[in-house]
Amino acid sequence: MLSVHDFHAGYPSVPVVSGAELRVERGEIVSLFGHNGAGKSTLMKGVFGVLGDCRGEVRFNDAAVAGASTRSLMRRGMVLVPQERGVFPSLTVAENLRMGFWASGESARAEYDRRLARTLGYLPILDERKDDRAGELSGGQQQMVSIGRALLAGPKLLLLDEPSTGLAPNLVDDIMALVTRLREEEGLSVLLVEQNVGQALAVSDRVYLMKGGRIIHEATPDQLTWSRSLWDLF
Amino acid sequence: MIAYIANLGVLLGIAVILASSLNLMVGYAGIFSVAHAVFYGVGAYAAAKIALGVTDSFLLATAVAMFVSGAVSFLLAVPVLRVREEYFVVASIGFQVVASTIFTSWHAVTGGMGGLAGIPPARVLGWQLTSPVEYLILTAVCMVLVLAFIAVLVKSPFGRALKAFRDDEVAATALGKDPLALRVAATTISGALAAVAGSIYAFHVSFVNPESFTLDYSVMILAMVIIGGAGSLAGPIVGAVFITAFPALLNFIEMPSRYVGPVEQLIYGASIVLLMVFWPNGLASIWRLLRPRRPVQAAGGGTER
Amino acid sequence: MIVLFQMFVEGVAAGSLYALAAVGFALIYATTRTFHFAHGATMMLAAYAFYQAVTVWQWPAVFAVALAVAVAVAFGVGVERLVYQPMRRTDASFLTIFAASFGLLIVATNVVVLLFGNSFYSVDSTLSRGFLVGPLYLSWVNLLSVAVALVSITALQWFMRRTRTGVILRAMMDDAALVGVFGLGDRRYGMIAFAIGSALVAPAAILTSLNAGLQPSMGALLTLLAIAGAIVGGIGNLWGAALGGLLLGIAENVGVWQLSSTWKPAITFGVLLIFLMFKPDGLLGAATRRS
Amino acid sequence: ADDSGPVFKVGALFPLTGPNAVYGKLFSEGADLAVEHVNDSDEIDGRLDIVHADSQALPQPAVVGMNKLVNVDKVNFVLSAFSGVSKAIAPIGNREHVLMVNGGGVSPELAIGDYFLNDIPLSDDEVNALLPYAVEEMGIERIAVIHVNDPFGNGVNRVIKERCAELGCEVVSEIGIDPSATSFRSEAVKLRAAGADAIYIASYGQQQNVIAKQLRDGGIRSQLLSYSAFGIPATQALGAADGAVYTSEHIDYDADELTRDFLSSFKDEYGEEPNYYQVNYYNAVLIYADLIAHLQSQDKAVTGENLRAALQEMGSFDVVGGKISFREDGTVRMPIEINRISDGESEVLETVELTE
Amino acid sequence: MAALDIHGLRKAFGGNVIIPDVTLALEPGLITSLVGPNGAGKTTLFNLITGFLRPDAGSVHYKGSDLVGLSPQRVTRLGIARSFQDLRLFNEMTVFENVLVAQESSFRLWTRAAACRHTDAVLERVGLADKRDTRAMDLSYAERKFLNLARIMALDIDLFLLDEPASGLDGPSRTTFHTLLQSLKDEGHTVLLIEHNLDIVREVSDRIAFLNKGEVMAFDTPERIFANERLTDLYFGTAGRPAEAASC
Ligand SMILES: Nc1ncnc2c1ncn2[C@@H]1O[C@H](COP(=O)(O)OP(=O)(O)OP(=O)(O)O)[C@@H](O)[C@H]1O
Ligand SMILES: Nc1ncnc2c1ncn2[C@@H]1O[C@H](COP(=O)(O)OP(=O)(O)OP(=O)(O)O)[C@@H](O)[C@H]1O
Ligand SMILES: CC(C)C[C@H](N)C(=O)O
Ligand SMILES: [Mg+2]
Ligand SMILES: [Mg+2]
Repeated sequence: MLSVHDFHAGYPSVPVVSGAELRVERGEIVSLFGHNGAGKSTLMKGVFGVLGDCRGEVRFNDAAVAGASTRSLMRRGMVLVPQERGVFPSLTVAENLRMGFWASGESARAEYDRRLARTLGYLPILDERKDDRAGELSGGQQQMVSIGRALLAGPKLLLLDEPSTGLAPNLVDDIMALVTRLREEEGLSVLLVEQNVGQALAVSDRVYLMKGGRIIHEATPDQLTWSRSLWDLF
Repeated sequence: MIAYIANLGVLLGIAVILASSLNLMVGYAGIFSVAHAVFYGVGAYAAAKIALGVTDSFLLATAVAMFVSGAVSFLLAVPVLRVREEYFVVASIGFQVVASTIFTSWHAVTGGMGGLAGIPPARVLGWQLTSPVEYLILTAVCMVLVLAFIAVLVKSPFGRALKAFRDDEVAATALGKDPLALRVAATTISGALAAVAGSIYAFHVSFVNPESFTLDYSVMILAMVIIGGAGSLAGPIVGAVFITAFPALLNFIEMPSRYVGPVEQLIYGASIVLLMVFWPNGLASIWRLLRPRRPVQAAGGGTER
Repeated sequence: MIVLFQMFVEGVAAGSLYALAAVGFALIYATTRTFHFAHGATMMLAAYAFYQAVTVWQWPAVFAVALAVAVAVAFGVGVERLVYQPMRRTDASFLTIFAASFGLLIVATNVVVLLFGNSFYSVDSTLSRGFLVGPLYLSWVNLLSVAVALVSITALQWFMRRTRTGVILRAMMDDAALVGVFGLGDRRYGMIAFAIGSALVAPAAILTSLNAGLQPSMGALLTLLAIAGAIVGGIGNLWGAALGGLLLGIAENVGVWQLSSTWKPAITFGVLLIFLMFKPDGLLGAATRRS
Repeated sequence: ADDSGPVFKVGALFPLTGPNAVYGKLFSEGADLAVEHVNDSDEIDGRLDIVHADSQALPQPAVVGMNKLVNVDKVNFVLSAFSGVSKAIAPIGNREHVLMVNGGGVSPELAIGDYFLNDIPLSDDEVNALLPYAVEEMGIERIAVIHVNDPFGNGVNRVIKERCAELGCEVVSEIGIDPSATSFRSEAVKLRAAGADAIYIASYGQQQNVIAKQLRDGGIRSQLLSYSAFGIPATQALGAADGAVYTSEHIDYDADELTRDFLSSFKDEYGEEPNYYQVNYYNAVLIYADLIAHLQSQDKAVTGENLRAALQEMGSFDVVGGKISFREDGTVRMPIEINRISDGESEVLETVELTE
Repeated sequence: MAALDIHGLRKAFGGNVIIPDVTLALEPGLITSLVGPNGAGKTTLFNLITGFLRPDAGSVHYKGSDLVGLSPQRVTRLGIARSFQDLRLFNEMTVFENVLVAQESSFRLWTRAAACRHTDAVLERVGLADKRDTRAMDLSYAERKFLNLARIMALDIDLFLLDEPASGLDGPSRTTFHTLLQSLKDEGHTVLLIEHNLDIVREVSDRIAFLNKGEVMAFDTPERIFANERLTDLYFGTAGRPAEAASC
């Protein structure tokens, strides 16, 4: 689904990620762990084509997409839920969701209705408040909008950057459940960044550890839970 | 030629004082004012009134001018209290327009469009100034004093508090800083300093009327600050020199007189645009390029850990 | 009393044009964060294009109007593409963009001075002649001002609510960077905003040249009124901007009812100042987000 | 005549750019022609040279220009124009002893004297000639004044009010406008409501044309009145100004040899009839030449002080239109013409000789 | 006497009553956590206490005076400081300046040496001494969070209101944070903390106030709160059950 090889990313004159190697198979949930500032967000944004200075190989769905624009990536089914939760405060919740749909390049009304119904099914709070301005929602509710909007883009691969930040614990549970359900029902692949290591481990198939801008280790959740030495790396 | 250069020098000094005092608001307090010409004007009128009616002592007239102009800028600070940034830009435009109208319409005090004419030459500590060169020296001394004062101010706790407000008003408030008091102080000081320029102008040109204190000129002063680089000491100086001296340089291009004005303005406008596109941090950043750099801080310690 | 009412009518007519300019400014500012001080220059260029077409080349009015709109759009889109976009890519600050915009205003004005000279031109037309309707003097220029403003602003309202481009533009008003994360807000949208915003001053350009004639400095005041209108309305609120523009027009004309005309600008901007003090976020602006 | 002799610089503070550049052009034509004629003659030892500074018809640039003329070019004679300009530079000239002659501005406040002279009658005279005519011959009782808010406009407005009070006509509305205003919507409404028989436009240049046009567009049919500024081609040709009545100085183009020579050489040079502005500045330069000649004949240096002394000694000068002499306050007395614009041309309705 | 006494506080936004009635008394010298679902009104409550919002009704008593109607800066000067969910650092200023500006009086022309010493001490304490001259915007995420704390610690403050100060922090940083909080408490300060991360809440809290739909549903010790099944269903989810708590 996604494979990243010898990938470098950063900000103008600030190299952050260097030589990253990473892979996500179809229907797989892969977690990326690392300390604050390890470069997790930078890696995700780099892959997603939001940053300018990136080098390396990125394959998505067997096509080389390094340097491809965000626009074309979204159309191919790669969707990012950024860390800084971002909604458009003066647009209604429904309009926020529609933005996601458009980003996928679809325009068929039927497809929109289908995705909307499905998303609102997962996130019923949004249905209740769909005509409210998103800016009036609380922090956590806005995070829901952000995730819902990504779902409307019809993702095949979802890049989730710390979705649990600022969410009440039960909502974090819900999100994790949602992720697993999407994987099962639609074969969705997920690349997940979380500080909430415990909860993330519970849903992941594989795990990468990141440090100082490099991916330093790859493991299964079981290995990680039992291996003291890996934890010490942190 | 000497006279010509001395005249230009005086105008330059005036521009430097205006731009530097405005920079206190724009660059340090984050108040984008397009009304600086008002304080310049109030200072000029006040000095002119004193010179015409009371005494030709430059020091006394300037002191009064600073006081009056400081008081007027204190008035401007009332809207400052309530609005920020873009809103303040417009509030200050409003203030400027209203002030311009008062300059033209309050005949009894300002002489209307006709202005106040026949201001006597300045006397400084008993010394009567006559030649342009003497005015140039006076201007230079005033300019250095104003700049030194500003330099001390921005490095002081007061300047630091202003910068905090500029960066994040809400956080500064939450730290117990009083936004009103700080901004009013910055605005008042800035207005009073502009009056120094006004006073020099009134004595030097011996005439004041509303045309020198228009919105256009306010925008021009703001442009000096931005083009030079807001928030640094050198910025406004460089900007003022550029904006004042540039048209004078263009004077040396030979062309039919009908085209001189527009072509000069055209080149001038175009160079502002180009500068902003290719040199957005202001002309003064050239200083920073020349100065030996401090060791570069690794931006973000995350990668090393 | 009828005088007051007549002045009100003039105010509504003038205000309609200010409303168009204010909406254009607000749209450009809110979507691209460009404090487009040269907005009035767009109007001036369109006016001169119209004059050239109608008076010098003797084109039929329809084509002249089309040319005016085309020139306005071309200038707006041109400066966005060539000046503002490169600046935004380097994260230029509010002030830097303001200065560049100021430079553009100077350039545009002086190009016109070089081409047309500094003198005043008027466009002869019967549209500016007044006629009596009951006790009121009306003119086609006045009626057209109101009608064009109503139609354009309603159309824009519809466009922003109902079309995809419109919603994306509104999203840009909230957070242009985030729109970029969706791969939606590419360069085109900034240009669309400039195109629409600039086209909106074309009616002001044409109707003002019929009514008050042309001179190179004609755009400067309109810029101020547009900015003021947009701010009175509340930043990011297009309908507020329209209302703001209208109010300024009315204040300007009704304000001199008992006062000398020389106080006109002071009245307009004095109202603005007082207004800002009591309603610092504008007419329809959202309450300041504080924490 | 004599290229080797001294050069006397005539400073000229005219609007070369801006909305009033049309006047600057007229003034320069008059002054240039005079310089040419003086240099072609043997009247003075040396020659004249004009140094221009752009006043834009505004006081502030004018003061900058005046300072330059005085400090850099070291002139001792300056041609001034426009009331605001003249009022602003007069104190400088008086202080620095520079003789100044104004041939365009007509504000009553220009009766300054000392080194400041006018060879154009001021608007007290124009108004004094016009109002009795308007009241008696045109049956005008209610007058509205729309005037620029500058030394000229405010001065004229004051004179009209004073004079009207004496004559028994009524000033029903006085509207001050900004010198840069171009839209007169609400002013038209007010003027219409005032119900005046006549509207006196005290503006100049492009603005007076715009006012006339917008008043007519606004449905105002009242008689338009104005003063010498209406004598520029653009206003004469303006449809909206048709029928307007305005005053100007009267020049007798058949007065003497000098005048007739001027008329023919002017037509040769510019291909059209001269206008009083051109005459005034032509005359101003002639006066300067006469003063220089007078000083040279007495072997005195040509300084500002000496020029002024010579002025008082000589008393009167032969210029285009006859003899001219200045009163103590620096003003002149001339007959005033009352003109009407019809079909793009001016016709003289009456010539008024004012008495002291 | 309570360190802070909130009584009958009420706030509505355009007809929506967000906080119908909050009454809460903080015990001096303790760390109280304010937890509750998203949108419960926690941040709003902070805004009401510190003068950023004006309550529709109710009172907030602190050291005998009512805070309602005071401006934010007045509240701070009385001895209550808050941090923000979204940090709000002075980005263009250095770490040192960020802290220095907080404690010195704005209207002087010279910086006192004592203020500098105090600033350095605070930086030492939060572990930012080596970043003293770095601009705030160049700091890493965790460093920014600590600078945010340092800034209000430099003030002469009794009561700290912290809005999600530890969200997004990794394990080691969290430990540092915990130590800091503990030391504040040891010095006798009172802390009100908004936090969603239950590990942190469990580790540091002396009391927990549970806010739901703008009402305090429970105010008790952590043990008793975590044992309350109703709250667990409403809020804590799986993480609330001790048996399944993650072990990091
Ligand atoms: N816009 C930026 N410009 C320059 N440097 C940046 C920028 N954003 C982040 N950095 C730096 O890049 C490094 C990696 O940041 P990144 O956000 O990728 O870390 P992260 O692993 O996602 O951490 P966290 O857990 O805090 O989200 C940090 O050192 C940070 O300071
Ligand atoms: N300015 C406002 N206008 C309208 N509603 C608002 C406003 N501010 C907050 N609200 C509403 O008040 C409720 C409480 O918001 P608040 O930010 O206090 O929640 P919170 O408890 O801090 O939640 P979170 O943990 O998600 O940050 C939310 O439902 C929100 O929609
Ligand atoms: C030349 C004239 C138009 C000058 C004008 N009348 C004035 O006095 O200012
Ligand atoms: Mg991150
Ligand atoms: Mg919150």
